[in-house]
Amino acid sequence: MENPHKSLKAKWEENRRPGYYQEYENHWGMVIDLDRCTGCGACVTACQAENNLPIVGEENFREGREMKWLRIERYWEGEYPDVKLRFIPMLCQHCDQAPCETVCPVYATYHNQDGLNIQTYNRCIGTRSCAVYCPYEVRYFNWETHVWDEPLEQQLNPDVTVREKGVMEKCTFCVQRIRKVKDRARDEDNRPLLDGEVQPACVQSCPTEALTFGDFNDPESAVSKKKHNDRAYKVLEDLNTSPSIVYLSRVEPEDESHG
Amino acid sequence: MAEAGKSLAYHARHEKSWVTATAEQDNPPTFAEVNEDVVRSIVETGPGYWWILGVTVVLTFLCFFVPWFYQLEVGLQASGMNHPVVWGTYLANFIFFIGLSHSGTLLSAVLHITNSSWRKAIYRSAEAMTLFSLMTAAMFVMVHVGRVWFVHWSTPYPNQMGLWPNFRSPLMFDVMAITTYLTASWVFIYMGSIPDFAAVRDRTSGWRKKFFTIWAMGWRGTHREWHHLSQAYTFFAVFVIPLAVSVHSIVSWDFAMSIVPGLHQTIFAPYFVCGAIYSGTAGIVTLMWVLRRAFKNFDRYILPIHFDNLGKLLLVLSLIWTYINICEIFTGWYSGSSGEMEMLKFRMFGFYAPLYWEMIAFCAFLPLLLISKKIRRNLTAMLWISIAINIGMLTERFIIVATSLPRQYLPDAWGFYFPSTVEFLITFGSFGIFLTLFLLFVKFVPSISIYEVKETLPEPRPKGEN
Amino acid sequence: MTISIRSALEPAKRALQFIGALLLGAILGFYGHGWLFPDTTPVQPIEFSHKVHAGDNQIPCQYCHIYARRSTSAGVPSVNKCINCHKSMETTSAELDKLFAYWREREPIPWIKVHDLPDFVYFPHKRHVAAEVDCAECHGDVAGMARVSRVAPLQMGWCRDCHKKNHVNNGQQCSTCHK
Amino acid sequence: MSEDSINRVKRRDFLKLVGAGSVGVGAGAVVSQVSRNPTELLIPYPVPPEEYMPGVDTWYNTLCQGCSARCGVSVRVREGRVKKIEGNPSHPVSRGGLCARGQAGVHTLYHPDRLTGPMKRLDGKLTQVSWDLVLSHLAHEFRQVLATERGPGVAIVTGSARGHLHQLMQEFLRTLGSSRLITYRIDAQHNLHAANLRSFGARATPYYDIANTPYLLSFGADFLTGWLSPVHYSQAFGDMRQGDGPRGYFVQVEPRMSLAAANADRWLATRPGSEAWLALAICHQLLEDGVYDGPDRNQWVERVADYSPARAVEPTGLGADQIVQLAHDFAAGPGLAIIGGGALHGTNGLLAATAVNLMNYLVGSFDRPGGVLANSPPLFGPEAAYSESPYAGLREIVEAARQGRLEAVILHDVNPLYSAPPELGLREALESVPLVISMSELLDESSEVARFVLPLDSYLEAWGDDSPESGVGFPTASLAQPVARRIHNTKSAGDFLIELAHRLGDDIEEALPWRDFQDFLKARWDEIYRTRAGSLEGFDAFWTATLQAGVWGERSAALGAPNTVMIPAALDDLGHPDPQFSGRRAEYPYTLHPYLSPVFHDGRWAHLPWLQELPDPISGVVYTNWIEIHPQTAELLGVRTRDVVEISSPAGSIKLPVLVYPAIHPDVVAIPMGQGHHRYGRYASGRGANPIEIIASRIDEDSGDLAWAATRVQLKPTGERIDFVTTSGNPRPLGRQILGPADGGHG
Repeated sequence: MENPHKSLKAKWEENRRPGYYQEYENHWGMVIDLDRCTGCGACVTACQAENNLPIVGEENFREGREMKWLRIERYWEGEYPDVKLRFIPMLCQHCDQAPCETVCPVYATYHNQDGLNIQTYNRCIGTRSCAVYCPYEVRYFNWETHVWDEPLEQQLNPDVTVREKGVMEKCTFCVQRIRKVKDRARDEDNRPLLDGEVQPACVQSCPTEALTFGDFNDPESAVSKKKHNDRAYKVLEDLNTSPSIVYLSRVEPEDESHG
Repeated sequence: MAEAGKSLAYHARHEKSWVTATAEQDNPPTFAEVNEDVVRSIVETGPGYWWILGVTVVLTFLCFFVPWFYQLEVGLQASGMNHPVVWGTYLANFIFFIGLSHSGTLLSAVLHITNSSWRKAIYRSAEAMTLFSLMTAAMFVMVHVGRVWFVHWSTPYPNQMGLWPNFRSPLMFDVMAITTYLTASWVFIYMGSIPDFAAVRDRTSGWRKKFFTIWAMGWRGTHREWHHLSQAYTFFAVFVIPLAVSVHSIVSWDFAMSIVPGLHQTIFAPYFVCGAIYSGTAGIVTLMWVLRRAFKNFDRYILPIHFDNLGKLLLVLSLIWTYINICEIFTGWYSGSSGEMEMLKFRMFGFYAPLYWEMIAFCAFLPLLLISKKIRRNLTAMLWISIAINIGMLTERFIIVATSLPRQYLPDAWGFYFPSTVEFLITFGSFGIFLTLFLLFVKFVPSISIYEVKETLPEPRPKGEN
Repeated sequence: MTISIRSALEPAKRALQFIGALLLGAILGFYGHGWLFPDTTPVQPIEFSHKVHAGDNQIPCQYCHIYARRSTSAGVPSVNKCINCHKSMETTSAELDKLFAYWREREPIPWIKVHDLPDFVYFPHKRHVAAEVDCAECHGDVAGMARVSRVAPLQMGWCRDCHKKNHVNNGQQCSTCHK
Repeated sequence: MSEDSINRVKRRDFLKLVGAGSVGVGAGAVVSQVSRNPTELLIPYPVPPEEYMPGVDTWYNTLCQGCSARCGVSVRVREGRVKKIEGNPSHPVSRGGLCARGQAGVHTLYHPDRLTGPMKRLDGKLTQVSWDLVLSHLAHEFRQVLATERGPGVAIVTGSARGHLHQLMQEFLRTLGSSRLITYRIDAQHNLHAANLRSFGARATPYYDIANTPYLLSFGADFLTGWLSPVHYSQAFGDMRQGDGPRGYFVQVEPRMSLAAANADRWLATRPGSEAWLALAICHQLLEDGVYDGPDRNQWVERVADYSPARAVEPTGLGADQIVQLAHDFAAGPGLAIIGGGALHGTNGLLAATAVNLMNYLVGSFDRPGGVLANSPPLFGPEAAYSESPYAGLREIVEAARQGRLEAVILHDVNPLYSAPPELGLREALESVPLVISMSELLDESSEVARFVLPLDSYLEAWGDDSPESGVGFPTASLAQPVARRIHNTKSAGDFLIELAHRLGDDIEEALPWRDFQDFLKARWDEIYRTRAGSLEGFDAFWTATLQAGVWGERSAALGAPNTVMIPAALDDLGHPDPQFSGRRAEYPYTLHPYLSPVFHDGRWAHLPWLQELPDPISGVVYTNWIEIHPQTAELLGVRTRDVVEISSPAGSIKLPVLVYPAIHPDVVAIPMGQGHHRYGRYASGRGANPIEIIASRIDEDSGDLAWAATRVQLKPTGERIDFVTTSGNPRPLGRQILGPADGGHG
């Protein structure tokens, strides 16, 4: 049942090296259900707490230099009184074909064994090209070396590097947590990871359980199942970056049935 | 020297152009006068020179290095860049200076292998311009990156970490291309100057003599040496041309290989190359005008015909440039994609619209004046047009960066960029660097090729013999 | 006839020699200083001798560095730990008096780090102990040192070589050590 | 020169070279010295604490204090320092989730501006003193208070004391012969409790089973951020949307689109305060349609006779058909109705809440999954919440102070000078009280009038417990434990009161015999153990088990009566549904709609930097607040976003920058609470303005609760601009397929 008129994308997909991530141990990915997401921002703060994101101050916000690996974008539709507000959490999509990876001259960003798009801070020289190449604009640059007012620095997470001025940073899917769980699994005579055992800070905190994290290589994982939901889509899919984050679009019931 | 002149003259047939060149003036300078004039430009230094040099040096220090060190201290927050506009003025200037560097060497090389002798009076300083604008551009890479103290990581060299740069990265190609081009241009200009170093060596004394002795590398002007020189020179001329083209194509890929609306353009490579040669040629015109003014008797070598020829070239380039611009806008509009449309809207009618239209006026319309020979021969007009063109080109580089990045795919992440004081200062100061280098150049290198000019002159008559 | 560089350089001979000497000196100075005054063997607040403890008395490393097996950091024994033994044995010596002074004050001993990795490096002792890497492989023959000194360069290339040699799983991945 | 002369070096030259060389050596040495890494120290504990292991996390379960919901949290501690707070998965309230406030709670411990020691006001200036001094001083003063007349001259106002801390305070006051213990929070849902008390005579907030409801009709209840138990009900919302059952339809009725409304399938902008009308009209329609045919039907029919949808059109601003449709859908659901926010805090709040209860009752939504479930009352903790309104308590205090019947007031973790309308005159009242003690973590507005400012433990350093007021459907109680060593010279309220009691000596000491608060807690929990959890052998086992789990509960316990009956009298003598407002419409054309900020809630934690830097979910604004006005209004006033307007009400006036807001009723202007602190640490001070300052001190006569949604205001453009920061770029998706294959997406 070959479809003769298949899209270029489809053709490309099948000529592409099969199982992009098979060479890696996992293909970590996330499913974000916009019908559950309320835009409350718990994930944003959770991320800030977990990953040593600096307190940049109002001036930096004004300059457009906030540091939020995970931001919530809001879009208005319609006019009063039928106005609608929609939220979409935007974080690094850990693309299979990440544009940022090809441009970095020093390999500071690349795909690691977990199939993550990793940023190696201490290798970064700060050309900022990755941020330009990223269509999701989820890469954030350290315009200065941030300091914490005493004794706030005591909260800093020892498992995450504190970045200095001049380096790029972004969502890592909380790689330190993935490591920790893998480490544990290894101690327990190398058992395989359980689905849902690894949870990035945002996923863990989400009060509405809108975020699901897991391994797309494992067909039984929650994310693999949700991926086939008919609401599933990927943001800016036509750019062919093949992101690892699947969004489930929000349900818009026909209002006629209800008053 | 005279014989030397003949020997190379023998290799390059130029009688025709010689006629055109000499037709300009009733009494062409004799060989002796050439030597005197050029050597004078080196040894005789009036207070005016010192003043200008002083000013440029101070300007370079205050406007470039002081702000830069400040930026190194506090980080790039000193610039106006932000999220999502992470590239700004620095990169724009980088491209501009790379552009300026074109046509110096490129033009000289092309004209050399096409035996167009009118190049001979101007090519030396043109090549110098290439060299120095490349250096300035390189400085901007340093200013641009976040951690310049690790910038060497972008070059492939064996290290204990066992790491290599990313050979897929256009920025990586950049580093390669620019260093190669810089080296090649350096060798090219140096090689071409050896006989002149020798000439100056023989006419100066004191430390200059020592200095030029070193640079002349014991040039004795034997037939064999001339032979080697002319062959090597021609080889390099051929070698440099594809290099020059590649350099700016690669620079353009830094942009074109991204998927940012407004940067993701297949036409960018030819666009940048053409733009580069365009601004470069304009740069040469400005430069010639200055040299002609600065040094006594140079108006005997830099002739209106040179301006005329360059004027024609400029006209052609401006037409190509305009054409490519139209293509770019059309493809953007024809794609109908929201991203492209919003970008174009912002570029042509947004905050930076005045700059955009200024660019169009300066680079697309103004040069059309060059269609008239009168204007091409009117040096002042040429000066102003050439300056206008380079202003236009500088704005073009800026607009490419500053109007594309703020209008990317996710509307919620749209932003805005305006350069900070530091950025303005450094931009200003960078011209200081360029000028300083050039001012030093005219005192250490014959800024007009003595021997090649001689080729364009009539054989010395007995009475002119010295 | 030949084009002679030497004759060309002749006038600059002096200057060149001068510069040469300067550079040579600088190189000498740089490495000489490192060689004469190495920072690999800091003087500790208490002259604690691993030679006596680990060497002569054969105390196993992990008797004091108790966390190495279970945690990223090997851990330095608490003052308490020292006292436990020394309240009964070897109770008199100049160095031990210092120790008891700390103990009386309930003050920690400010040991100087000998093996100091940058903050952006994640090094788990646990993994390496589990992989049965001998402590000496990185720390050298501590049992023979009166004053501990760093023998390994502790540089990235050095880590990677070892990982290569032992075919460590993902041993070459950035994010294995940098997070 | 000749060959050899090049190679031969003269002596002078040689010396020169040597000189050059040595200079080089010096330089090289210096470079290598400065390029060395600074030496780092290894500092072990002299005596390592229990279960301490460097580089390994320890997790402790405790209770969040961000709002009155009291989520159970797990705290990650590493090398004795608190690193992160996460929801406790085994806790029935949070079930593993946690809101932004809860996450930011870490900084209550590490806030740079925390009070580091007790302070006494000496000739107007606060000066550090020792606890010992404070206690002896206070003991002395209290003895005098008691000496004068061992009467009700002492009052404690608390903002957060719940569970047994609340009981301890009661005990303490009782021994002093006073009963003035007021729990004041502007976000208290008193009318809701009162209405339930009226309707069912039960001292318990029912459990609203949002998770399983097919049709949710919410009257201004922003249950996603600030209603009863935000995290718990957020989870419920998620399950309602994409749980196992069919997707529930959700309608939000309120004058301004809140976060809940933004997430609703339908938002109906009604006139402010008209919720009571709407609810009654729907009840009317339901009865008319014969949806309800219980024995007490007629009693209800006559009670809602006057409120036909047709008559509700004018006050609500909705069409009669819309109201009828709502009623049909609600009946068809069958629906679940909840009420909160402004709807609950008008002058008719109690009536509205009761009417909403009736709606649920009429469609038989009680005791049915997806409806209103009977709930077990809290095992312990403040009962007052149900009977008497906190605001009434405040007014009583003011009254007493005016009459000079108040000798001492202890403000515990409460900031009434910020969170109560100034019109109440609390400041003057407190200034007239001889002894005011403020216990807080930071210097705040209220500590300005205090003679003693006592530094409180962060909740991460203190003991505590709670039995969730909003309930989870079964009896449960949680313990809070210190997860980190004190970093400043602070005390917990419990310890302080007990120590003070000991200083006071004799009978008071006997009344509070416990060593410290933990001791007291254990004593109390021992009762719970004996009465309920006999299963575990030994109290200590029970105690440690509870500490480890962070919570104890009885899922098995049977829930209230199988079929709840609503008392018809509940609707009687509740006044008219028409809302009353302070300020004449002519003079003050707009209704002020203050709302609990989704980020700061009532502003108690506005001093936490992470919250200041969390973009407002709806506007994306950081570090300040604003006034939301309808585009029409903006046009009328000729102002644009960021233009500053002066907002004046009969009670006062403030200035705020405008945010032109596309989703608000034209007659309404809305201001988020939580900002506008005058002094509350470096991150919160001087940001925006506090809407409570211009709220008239008007109450719902039926319940005595503050009607903070019953003030009218006028707007005056000032010509100034405040360039507040929003992280939002272009507000429209431009059809770029961002929100779904076709924008918005379709199920």
